[in-house]
Order: sequence, then C-alpha cells, then structure tokens
Amino acid sequence: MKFDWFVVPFLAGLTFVFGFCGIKFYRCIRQLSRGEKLMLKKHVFSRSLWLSVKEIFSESLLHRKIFRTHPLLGYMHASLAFGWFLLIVLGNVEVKFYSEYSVNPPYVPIFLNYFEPVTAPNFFGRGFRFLMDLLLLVILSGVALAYFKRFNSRRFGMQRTTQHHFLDRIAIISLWCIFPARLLAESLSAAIYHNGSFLTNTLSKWLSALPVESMLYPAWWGYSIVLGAFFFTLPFSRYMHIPTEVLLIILRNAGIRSHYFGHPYQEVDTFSCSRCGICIDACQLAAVGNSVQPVYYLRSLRYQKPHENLTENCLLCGRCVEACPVGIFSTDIRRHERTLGHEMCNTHYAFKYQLKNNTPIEVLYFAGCMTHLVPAIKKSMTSILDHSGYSWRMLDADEEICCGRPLLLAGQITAANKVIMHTRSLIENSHAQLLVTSCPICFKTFSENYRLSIPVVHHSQFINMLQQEHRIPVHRRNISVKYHDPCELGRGMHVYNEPRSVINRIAHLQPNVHEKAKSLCCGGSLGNTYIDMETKLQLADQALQQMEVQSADYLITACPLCLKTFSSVSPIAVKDIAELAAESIKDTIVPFVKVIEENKSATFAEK
Amino acid sequence: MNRGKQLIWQNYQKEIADDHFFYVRSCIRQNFFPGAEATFLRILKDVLQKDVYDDPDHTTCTGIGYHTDIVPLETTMTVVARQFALMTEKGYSHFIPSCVTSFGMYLEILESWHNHPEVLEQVRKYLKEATGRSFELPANIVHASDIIYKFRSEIAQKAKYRLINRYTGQPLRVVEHIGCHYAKMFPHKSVGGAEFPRVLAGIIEEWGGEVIDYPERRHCCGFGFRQYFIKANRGYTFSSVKKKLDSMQPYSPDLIVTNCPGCNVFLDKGQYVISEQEGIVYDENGYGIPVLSSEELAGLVLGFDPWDIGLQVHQVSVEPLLDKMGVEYEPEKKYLGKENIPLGRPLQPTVLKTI
Amino acid sequence: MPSFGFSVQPPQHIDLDKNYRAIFDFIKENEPSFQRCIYCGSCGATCSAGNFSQMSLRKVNLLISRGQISEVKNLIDNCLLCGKCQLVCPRNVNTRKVILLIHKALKMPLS
Amino acid sequence: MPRIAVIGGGIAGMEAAIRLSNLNFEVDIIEKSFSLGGNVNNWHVLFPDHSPARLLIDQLKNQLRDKVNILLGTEVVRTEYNNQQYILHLSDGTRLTFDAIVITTGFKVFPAQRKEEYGYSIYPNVITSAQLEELFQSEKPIHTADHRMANRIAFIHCVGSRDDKIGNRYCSKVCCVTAVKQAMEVAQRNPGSEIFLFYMDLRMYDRHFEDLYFQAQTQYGIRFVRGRLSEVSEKSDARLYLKLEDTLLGKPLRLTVDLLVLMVGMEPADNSPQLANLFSIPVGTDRFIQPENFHLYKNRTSRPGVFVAGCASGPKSIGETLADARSAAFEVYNFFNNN
Amino acid sequence: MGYLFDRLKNDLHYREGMQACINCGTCTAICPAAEYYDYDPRAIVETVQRGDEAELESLIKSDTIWYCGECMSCRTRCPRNNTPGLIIMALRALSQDTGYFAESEKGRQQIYLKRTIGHNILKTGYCVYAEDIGTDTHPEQGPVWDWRQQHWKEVMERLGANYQKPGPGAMRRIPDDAINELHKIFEITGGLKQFEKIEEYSEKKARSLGLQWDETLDNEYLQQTYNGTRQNS
Repeated sequence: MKFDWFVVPFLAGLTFVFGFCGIKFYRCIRQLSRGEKLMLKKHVFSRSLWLSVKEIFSESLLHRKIFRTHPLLGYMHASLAFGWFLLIVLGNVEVKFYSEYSVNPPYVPIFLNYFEPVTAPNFFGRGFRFLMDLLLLVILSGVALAYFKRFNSRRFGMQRTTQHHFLDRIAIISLWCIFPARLLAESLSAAIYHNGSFLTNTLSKWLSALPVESMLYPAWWGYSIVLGAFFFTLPFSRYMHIPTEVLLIILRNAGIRSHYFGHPYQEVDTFSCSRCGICIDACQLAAVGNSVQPVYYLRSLRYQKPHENLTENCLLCGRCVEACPVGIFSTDIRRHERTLGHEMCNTHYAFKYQLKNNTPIEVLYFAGCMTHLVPAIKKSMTSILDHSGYSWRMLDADEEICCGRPLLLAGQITAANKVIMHTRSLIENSHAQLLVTSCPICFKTFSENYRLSIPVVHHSQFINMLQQEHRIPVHRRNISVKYHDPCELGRGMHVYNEPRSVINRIAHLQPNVHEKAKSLCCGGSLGNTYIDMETKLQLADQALQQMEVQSADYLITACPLCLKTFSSVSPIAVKDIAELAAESIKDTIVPFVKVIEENKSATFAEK
Repeated sequence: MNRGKQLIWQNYQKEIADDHFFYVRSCIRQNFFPGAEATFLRILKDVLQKDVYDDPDHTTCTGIGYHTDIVPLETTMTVVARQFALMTEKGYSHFIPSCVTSFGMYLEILESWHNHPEVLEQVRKYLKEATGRSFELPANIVHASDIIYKFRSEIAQKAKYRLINRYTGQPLRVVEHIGCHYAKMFPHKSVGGAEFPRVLAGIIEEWGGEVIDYPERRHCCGFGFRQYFIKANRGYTFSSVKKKLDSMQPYSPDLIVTNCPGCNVFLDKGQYVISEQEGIVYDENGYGIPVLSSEELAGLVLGFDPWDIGLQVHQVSVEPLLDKMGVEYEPEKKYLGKENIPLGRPLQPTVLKTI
Repeated sequence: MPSFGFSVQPPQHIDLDKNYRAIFDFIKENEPSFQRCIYCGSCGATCSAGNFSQMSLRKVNLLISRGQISEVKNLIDNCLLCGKCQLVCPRNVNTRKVILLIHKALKMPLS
Repeated sequence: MPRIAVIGGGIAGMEAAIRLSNLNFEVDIIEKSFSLGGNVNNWHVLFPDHSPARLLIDQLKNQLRDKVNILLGTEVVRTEYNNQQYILHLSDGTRLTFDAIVITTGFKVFPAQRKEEYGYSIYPNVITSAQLEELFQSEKPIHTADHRMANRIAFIHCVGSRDDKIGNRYCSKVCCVTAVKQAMEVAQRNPGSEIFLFYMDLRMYDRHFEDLYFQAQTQYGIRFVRGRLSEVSEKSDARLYLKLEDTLLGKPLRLTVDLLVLMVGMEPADNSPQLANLFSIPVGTDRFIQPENFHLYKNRTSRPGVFVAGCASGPKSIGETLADARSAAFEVYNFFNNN
Repeated sequence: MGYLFDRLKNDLHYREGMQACINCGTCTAICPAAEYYDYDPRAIVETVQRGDEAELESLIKSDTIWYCGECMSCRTRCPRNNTPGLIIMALRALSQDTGYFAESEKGRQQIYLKRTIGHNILKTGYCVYAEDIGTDTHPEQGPVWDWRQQHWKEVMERLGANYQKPGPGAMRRIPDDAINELHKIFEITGGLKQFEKIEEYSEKKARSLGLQWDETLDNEYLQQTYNGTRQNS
C-alpha cells in the first residue's frame, strides 16, 4: 500500500466533496413524495436510465448545448469537463497497467508518476504518456480560453458575463492552478525519469537547468494542495453544479417536476446553475439595465439573500429557460416563490354572470380580457365564426370572467383557483364540443390548469383548421408581413406552425431572426408586476428594432396583449392574425388601401 | 364691529312695517313656550303701544304637514290663503307669523304665486269654493323676530337689564341661532342675509351682549320634520344638535338666542339628551347653556318676571343666566301655578344639573 | 338613563384634519406612478371585476388618498389582476403593482 | 396720418399702441390710473414659464418709448361723432379728435366679498389669488395674517366664475392654471406644507398647462380634490374650517387650513360698460363688450371705427391678450386702407 | 324620459327647484342629512337630471329620498340656483302618488306622520298637539316636559294660554267652523285624497308583510315604521 503525506490535502478534499454531495443528495431524494420516489426508482432500475447517462455524457461533459450557442464557448467548457474526465479515466487504466495491487487508493492514479515512476517506458507506456500529455494540453487550452474570456467575453458570443463573488473567485483560481501544477510536477518527474511525452519532455528540457530533484516533491505537494482547495470550495461555489447536474438530469428524466416553492427539485435546479451567464443575454430586461436574470436570481436564492424585486421583476417570457444549457426551469421557481407570503387576494368572488342559454353548440368562443380591449379581434372572430358554419357562442361577452392566469402569475393561487373553478364550470355547462380562445394566456391556462372535457385551441389553430377544410375562403393579398410569436403561444404552448401556415396562405411572410423558440417578448407581459409602463414600452421598442419590422407592411401577432403593447410604439401597423384572416375572407379591403399596399410591397421588392 | 359684515348687511335691508299687525301663532311655540307668544304680544301692546290683532279663527298653516310631505302643496297654499283672507277681512295688511317655518313657507308660496299667477288664480278659486272667502296679498310680511329687531333700540331704552355679566362687567357671550327657513331660502327677505344674518346679532349687540361666530353657526338645529317626529330617525336631530354644541363650546357661551320655536325646543332638550347619552354638559358648572327665543330675551331685558315669560318650562335652567344679568326673581315661585298653587317640581336628570 | 330608541352619531364626513396617509405614502414610496392618477375613471370603466362588484381602481385610489381605508379592502378583494386598467390608464399608472401593494399595505401592522 | 385713441393702458393697450405706431398711425393711450401695465403690474411670475411679469411690462414700455402720446390719470367722459371722427371729452377738460378708437379697458378681479359664504374681508386668513401674487413679490415664505407660517393652504377655483348666484355664468379661463402655478410657488416657499386645490373642472387648455398639473401632482405632492367650497368659518384659533363635498367620492369633506386662497375670476373693468354706452356699442349678458363677429371680426364692434382688444371682450390669458391686441392693430390698418 | 318624468315635470316644486346642475357639490357639502345618513343630494339631482326612467323609479322606491330634513340650506349655496330640497319634495310627492313610498322602510313612515300630524290638523287645527307628545313616545322631551304633562292645564294657564277655551290666545280651542273650513279645503285641494292614498298603500304593504294592521298607532306595522327595524339610518 503506497502512501505519502502530501496526498492528504487531495484526499481530504475528495472525501469532503463526496461526503457533502452524498448527504445533500440523500436529503433531496428523501424530501420527494412517495410517488416521486417511485418514479425515480422506476427510472434508475430500468432501461430508461440510459437516457440520463447519454444526456449526462452529452451535456455535463461535452456541453452540446453550449456548442450550439457558440462553438468557442462550447470548446472551452468541453475541454475542461470532458478532458479532465478522460484524464481521470485514463489515469485509472494506466494504474491497472503498472500497479501490482488490484485495488488502489484514489490518489494513486492522480499522482501515479510519484508512486510508480516509470523509467524507460515500453511502447504502451509511451502511448499512455502521449495521450496524457495530449489531454493535459487540451485542458490547458480550455483554461487559457476561460482566463481569456474573463477579459473579452464578446469573442465567445456573450454580450455580458457574470459578476462572481468571493467563494467563486477562490474556486476558479484553484481550478485554473490545478492543471499548470500537474504540468509542472509531470515535467519535473519527466526531467528526472525521462518518461515524458511531447509536452512534458519539451518542458523538462527547459527545466533541467534547475535543481529538479529538490523541486519535485514540493511540486507534488502543490498539485495536491490546489486540488484539495478546489474540492473544499466546490460545494460552496458555482462548481457545485458539476455533481448536482448529474442528479438533475436523472430526476428530470424520471419525470419529476417542481410543484411548489422549496420542492427538492427546485433545490437541485438552483444548485445546478453553473452561472455561465448565458441567460443574461437571453433576458431582454438586461438590455434595460435590470440584473434580475436566473444566474443572479438563483445565486441569491442559494445564499438566501433578500431578492423580492428579483422575484417580481421577471417577464416570465421563458427565453432564459430556452437558452439555459443546463435546462433549469427558473421561471417555475420564480412563479412558485411569488406564492410565498402574499396570498393576499380575495378567495370568494361574487360573480354575477351565469349561462343564459345552454343550448348545445359546437364552438364556444372565449375572447379573453385583453381581447376586449382590441375590438378588431372580436369583430374578426365573429365574422370568421359566422362563416365557419359552426354553431357558436361567446362565453365572456359580459366581460366579467377571467381565466385566472393573471392571479396565478402574481402568486395568488387560492384566488386563482376560485376563478378557475367558476370559469371551468361555465365552460363545462355550455355543452360545447370545442373551446376557442383569442388569448394565448387563457389558452395556456385552459390547457394546463383546467382539465377540460373538451379540446381547447388558440384561434390561430382554429383558423388554420377552417382554412384547410375550406370552411372559410381565403383571398391572397399582395402584402408582406412579419410574424411575432407570442411567448405564451410559442414557448408556452409550442404553437409555431399553424399561424405561419395561415399567414402563408394570405400574405408574403418575411423571415424573422427572432422567431419561434427564440422569439422576443413584447414587454407587456402580465408576468411582470414590477416594471412600469414606460419600461414595458421601451422593451417593445427594442424588440421591434431587433425584428427589423420596417421592412414589412404589417406586423402580425396572435396575442391581444402583444398587439396592444406593440401598436403603441410600432412604426408599422400591427394586426392580429384573426384580422388578417377575416379581411381575406372577402376582398373587403378598400381599393385605395390596396393600391398603397401594392406600392409599398413594390418598393419593398426593390430593396 | 366687523367692517366686512357691515358691507354685507347693507345689501340685506328690508322694509318692516311699524304698526297694525296681524299675528299668526306657531303650533310648536304655543305647545312648548306659550309664554313666549304672550310676552311678544305684551311687548307690542303694552310696551310699544302697537296695534296687533290676535285672531281666534286662524289655524295652523299646515307647515309641519307640508314639510313632512303628507299635505300637498295646493292644500297648504289654500290654507295659507285662508289666513290671508282672515287678515284681509279684519282690515290688516301687515302679517307677522310667530313661526319661522311658517314664515319661510309664506314667502315660498308668495314667490310661487308671483312666478306663476295661474297658480294664484287656482288657489283663489279653491278658497272661494271651500270657504267663500277671498283675500288680498299682505303688503308686508315679516317674522316676529324682525319686529323685535326693528324696535330693538326702543326696547333698549325701556330695558331694565343689559346683557352684561354683572360679576365681570364683560358683555355676555351670546350664540345666535337663526331658523333655517328664516333666510336660507330668500336671503333678500331677511335682515342681514343668509350667511351673516343681522336679525338676532343686531338685537344682542344693541342690548349689550357680544355675538360669537363659531364654525357650525349656520348648521340646522336638526329638526328635519320627519327626522324628529319618527323615533327611528331621531338620531338625526340630536346628532345635529350635538355638532352645533360641540362647535360652540370652545367659546364658552352664556346664552343661546334663537328666533325659531323648533330650534328652541331642540337646542334646549338636546342638551338633556346628550347629557344622558354621552354624559356631556356644555358649561363648566354642569347646568348647560340656556336657550331663549328673541321674544323671551326681550321680555327678560324689559324686566318681566322670568316665570311669567315661561322660562321655567325650559329643560336647561336659566337661573345662572339670570344671576349673571342680575335679574331679580323669586326662585321658590318657579314651579307654582296660577294663584301660587304648588305643582310639585320636575325630576332631576342624571347628569344635567337643574335648579 | 331612559331608553331613547335612538342614538347620537358622530358626523359621517371625510375629515382631512385626521387624514390617515400612511398607506398612501407607502404605495407612493414603492410605486411613484400611483400619485399621477387624475381620477378619470378609465380603469373603472374597463374593470372586469367592476362588472360584478363595486370595484373601481379610481375609487380605491381616492379612498386611500383621503384616508378612508375601511372601505378599500372589500373593493380590491374583487380584483382579478387582469391588467386591463393598466392598458387604458392615460397616466400610465402601474396599476397591477399598485393593487398588490395595497393588499400588502392592508396586511401591514400600520393599517 | 389718422390718429387713433387707445383707451386703457394695460398690456393690451400698450401692445396695440406699439403695433399701430409701427404702422405709422399717430397713437394716444388714455389710461385712467397713473401707471401703465394694468393688472399685470400686480402679478409676480407668469405661467407656464414662470417668467417675471415686470419684465414683460418693461419690454412693452421700452417699445412704446417716445412713439406714443400717453395720457395718464385721464378718463373719457363724453364722445361726439361727426364726419367720421370721434371727439373725446377727457376728464382733464381737454377735447381730442380721433379717426378711430381701440377699447382695451381690460378686466377687474372679481370682488370676493360678494361671495359672502367665503368670508372674504371678514376672516383675515381668506385672501384672493391677486393678493397672493402681491405676497409673492417679497421672496419670503407665505405667512398668515396673524403671522403664523402657512402650513396648510387651500386654493378655491371658480370664485366669481361659473356662478349664477353672483351673476357670472362664464368661465374666467386662466384661474385653473394660475392656481396650479401659485400652488407650486407656495410649495417651493413653504417646504413641507400641505396644499389642496378644490376644483370643479381643471381647464388645462393650453400648451404646457397639463405639464404644470403633472408636476404639481408628482413633484410637489399637491392634492387635487374635485368639489366646490360651500362654506368657510373661522375657528377660535383663527384657522379656517372648510365645508365641501368630495364629489368623486360623493361624501361631505371637512378640513382646517391656515390660509385660504380664492381664485378670483375676471369681470369687465368698472368703466367699460359706461364706455360701451358712450360709443353705443352692445355688451353681452356677461357685460363684456360684444365683438361684431366672434370668428371673423372679433376686434370690430358694431360701430365703424371703434375696435376692442384684450379682456375688454372677455377673459383671456396674457399671450391671447397680446395676440388679440396685434390683430386689433391690423384691423385698424385694414379699416383705413379699405375705405 | 317617460311616464314618471312627465309627472315629475308637472310638479311646481320640481319646476322651481330644478334648473341645471353642474355637480359641484356645494349642496352636499353643508347638508345635515349627508353627515348623518349615507346621502348625497348632488347625486340625486344628477340622477334626476340624467333622465333615466328606470333610475328614477328605483330612486323613488328607495330610502334615499326620505333622508332629507327639508332645511333648504342647499338652496342658499347652489351656484346654478337649483333647490335640491324642492326636488326632493317633488320626488316624495311622486313616490306617494305612485305608492312607491311603501317600498322603502323610510317611506313607510309616512303613514305614522299622517296618523299623527295629519289627524291633528283636521281634528284640532294644530299640527302638533302637546298632549299627544307624551314622554313615552318622546322620552327626549325630558323631566320638565314630564312635569308639564302632569299639570298640563295649570302650567298652560300660568303662562297666559287660553287653554282649550274659545276666543284668542295660545292653545285655544279652534272654532268648529274654522275646522270645517280646513276639512273643506283638504277635500277640494286633494289633501284628503292624499291621506287616503297613504292609508291605502300602507295597508296593502302591511298585509303583504303579514304585519298586524288597524286604525290605531299601536299596531305592528305602525310601531315598526315608528321605532324602526334597525338603529338610526
């Protein structure tokens, strides 16, 4: 059994990390409900575990997603994570090759060259040495990049980068030191035993001038110490994400989600944030100077800092979730945290409206609060539904019922449930076969919180269906438009194609850089109760600029709220997709408007 | 005296006849303070040697019925017409109501007749049909307090007492309360207008007192007709009284003078009610603030026996005031009837002190 | 004391001399746009809750600025936070935040 | 060259005289008081830009200098008209002949004591907006009549305007914004004071007026209450007790203030009806001089050669008054060049 | 505008009281009722001015119009020379004419007023007759009043009243032909008709409420209107 005192820092650190994580993970899993524990068991002891393994490999080690964001950034992360991983694996294989013991303490592979200094290695030995050097080189390049990124993040496709705090700095410094230290130790031993490869050899030649024998032992100490330092700070720094992410991936693939604030899954989520800062650019609020992004929010959560504004000040547009390489549902965490402490709203609403007639109908139309402020949509939907030939009725003509989502988003769960119960009973009692709504916000709520016995669709889907079945005529018009995906409809409900096919039947749809999952938020989101109207309009303005709407005749959207927010700042007219469809039912466009449109699109063609 | 008020008063001077009056009585005053009307007539007849006719045939003007909305306008108008007819038949043209509600109502009706002659004609027909009487409109119609105002200096000359605190030599601090219907409807038919009425202020100052102006001076006494006569609404009345008393208390008044029978009742009885309900009395000695009508005050300064004037039927004892003024009176005679028949004495209230 | 069958009441008016401003100030501190309100009533006109209750943010703002807190709770209790008022407000008052702040203020010891 | 009499030496008269003399008319200003500038002499700073009123008057005076013949302390007592000329008999006994007349007699502030229930001239701490302007002249904080710091101040709109009871149904137009301007000025001088504005409608009709309103609300925390003052009474400590209704809440409202400012409206100057009479030109039910036509000929009167400008023909802001004076001058010019 | 409005417009009180309201609130500001009840004369004038028949109907069916004390302080202050007080009187007349007064608790009190004041007028020629104002129904009148009631006649005579005797003087007996003239006037001018209406509609209401009803003041219905079901307002 080989031992030397210098391995103590490393060994202690390693034990500490494993101990810490062990306890932490055990705690998390114990907090899971019985059902969730079952799901976890089913996942771990079944073939589906393979999914997790694959994901751990591709995300935690190769960082596939980050590669997609920016190759250089991806390489940086992959080189460090995957490189180090291979180093450890290879180290262990090499040990098997030399050591006479079948089992070796964990430090042996790390400090192999101290315990088993191979003199004059044979062919295999040289192979190992070469691979080791190669990996080390790769890792070092990663370190170099990381170091470089501190000064110039733009080269890595990041406008802004995270401000780190104290513990993170220690951790990051020790991490940066680990591999240079290893290089030094390896090179020194290479200088003595001449067992290095291209990297260590070259370096050993330069070092040979120095008293290498007396330097070697301290070098090993140094290597062990930085490793130890890293391991000790890891649990308290961003690097806790390395072990946590593994658990996260497993839980996620087991189908476990968070349902309330403080759910173990959320703790895992929180700890899995590597503070890479990719969410900062994704967040439109950053552009107007609010540091409220998940990276900061989760950090403040993790260190129990006061963060009320962080909780409230979020559009819940979900762009950060889309961008997050780890796939953290930070918006869920925020929404759940909002429920804490301010369940303030009423829980007994004295609704007056009752169903006047409940003669069975085919389509039940729910305009939604915001739609009532955009009569054009109501009007268009009326004519569309009349043309559709379906029997239909409008549920919220009295403008007094609500889907309940605004309350949900503000964390007023109990109140929201009352509203939901009421509206749900109205829907169910209407004996309709299909529920159509014009508001993506309502659409999401109906689909997620209502457990309705009838299908619910957004009007863009409904219109698409009608057009496909030729239930409503379509007249093509010579206009070119841009389409804006509403958050709740796109990222929220993954409805991307129907609106586009509707538009394509009627007008020329211009490409839009920020589309589908990458779509921008209009700024008017109900999710944010914090920022004032001015800021919201500022966001809308920026969004329009980024979408380069000027090139189009109309900006088409599918959400009354987006429409209202955009139209107050938009340089071009903003229309709802329903308006577009309704207008194209008959050639209702006044002639001279057509002329103008044609000239416009002519000039557009010249561009 | 305040310059600004003088300027205002100049705009509200009205003609007040100086003799040959036709007097009509007040329901409330007759019931509650019969002595006040007796005193008024005594002053006019004996002190001022005026000709005043007290008609046995006249009736209520139905004012309270009118303002409790049970008597229709036409009916009230015709009853009023009848009073005028009596006046005309007896050969008078100067009309003096004792009651402020009546006074206001007479003015209101005359105004309506003036604006709508057809209504006047209709009323003449009604009256003819009902009673065979016909009438002339009064040449001059003023309230009893206007008469006292007109002759305030004559009274002052004949006065035995002045509104001076004989212990301090300071003028008595007097609160004036004008019945709402005296000036609020027709400021130009009043002395001094609705905002700073002169009618009582003039009397008080003339007789040596100091008038105090307090925030709720113009607030109604709270009678409110149906509000008082229905028990369920009566809180309205005494809440109003309380508001007024609370507002005047900081000025520690010695006396409240009013020209309206109703106000007289409620400001007086109100002090009893509030003392019972809230335990509050509005003067430091616990006797409350005496409330006198202009007639009673006139009688008092002229040296009439307080018990002839009828000050014993006030709930708030007047003796502290009499002492301040130095009025001579026989305390033991307070509760005696005619020919000094003893009638016992009222019970003591729980809080409010009485003598 | 005889039973009078009625009782003397204090006057019912708004008394700006004992005007309770704590809640107004709290909201003003946390959301300055609150004091821009010109009481035009646009919010009340579009209010969903207004269709089944007396809710009107205009009225709520008034009551708060006049210190008439007692009536506020059962008004805003009807609010659905739908945010229509925010879109129609000519003075861009951040109405949803204001309402949440009012709820909060009413829960605080100061009220 | 025709000779023009401008009756009234306020800013309207001065501006008209300047423009007329620029058009090479011979101009006399006939002013009954002993100084030029009229009411504006009493103002401190002007809305919406807070520029000093004195400056405006001085500028006008400079332009007048030795162009125009100015008769101070003079009034017109009689007029004759023969062969298209007006002979004016003046209070100093002289008789002057003119080819045209411009009436710029302006306005007088509403005498607030006529609104009896407001206790003006009875309660010392009730003052008018005009008096407040005078207080502003000294750059000191605002105190009450009994020398206490004014910590609670109320401004009452529509005093002498929009009021059939005192016989003025019309709106005086400038009081709303003046109240806001003055309230802000008081807020600056008396920091921490509570200021209330009681209005019926806020008529912020012109450029930047609404901005002033916004500022007053957000920067100075001035409190606007919709309701008209009904009654003022004095408390034993000489503070004033106000009774109104908060008409937006439909509830009676009470408050005590240290100082009450009445936003007095405009009434025709005392001599303007007589003057109208002398020239036998009609006045409206509001007693302001009636122009021949409200849109086309708002400076002409029914009488050829007699013109009107400024507040003599109804309430106007200073800007409007000056513009009106200019257009009057041009009307005079047309009068002579078309005949 | 409709049936009710046309009738309202014919009322002299309405014609004299209603010019054109600018909702300034000077009336409510000094209204004694507005400080005691949840009451706003301005709002009433506004309702009437708005001319909505349905609103008017629910107004004259409500307690609201019965809160006014008819002190007429409002008349003094109105910058448009309206008199809310007179408008109220017109509304009350209409409410009694249509029988809607019986729909509100405050309105129902009219029967009690009719049976006290109304009866006094026709019986005695006085609106109030002190002997009926006992401290049992009017405890607020206090001990001195109580004493007077015990020695009613004596005190009256002590104070120079011509108590219940013919000829002039306070509290005299008003001659029968005077009383008869009053009756005749009431008959011709619609006074009696109004009394009958109040009786008729009140009786209907009493029956529909299942309350005991008779000619006196002591039956359930009248006692309830007099003493009220809730304290104050």
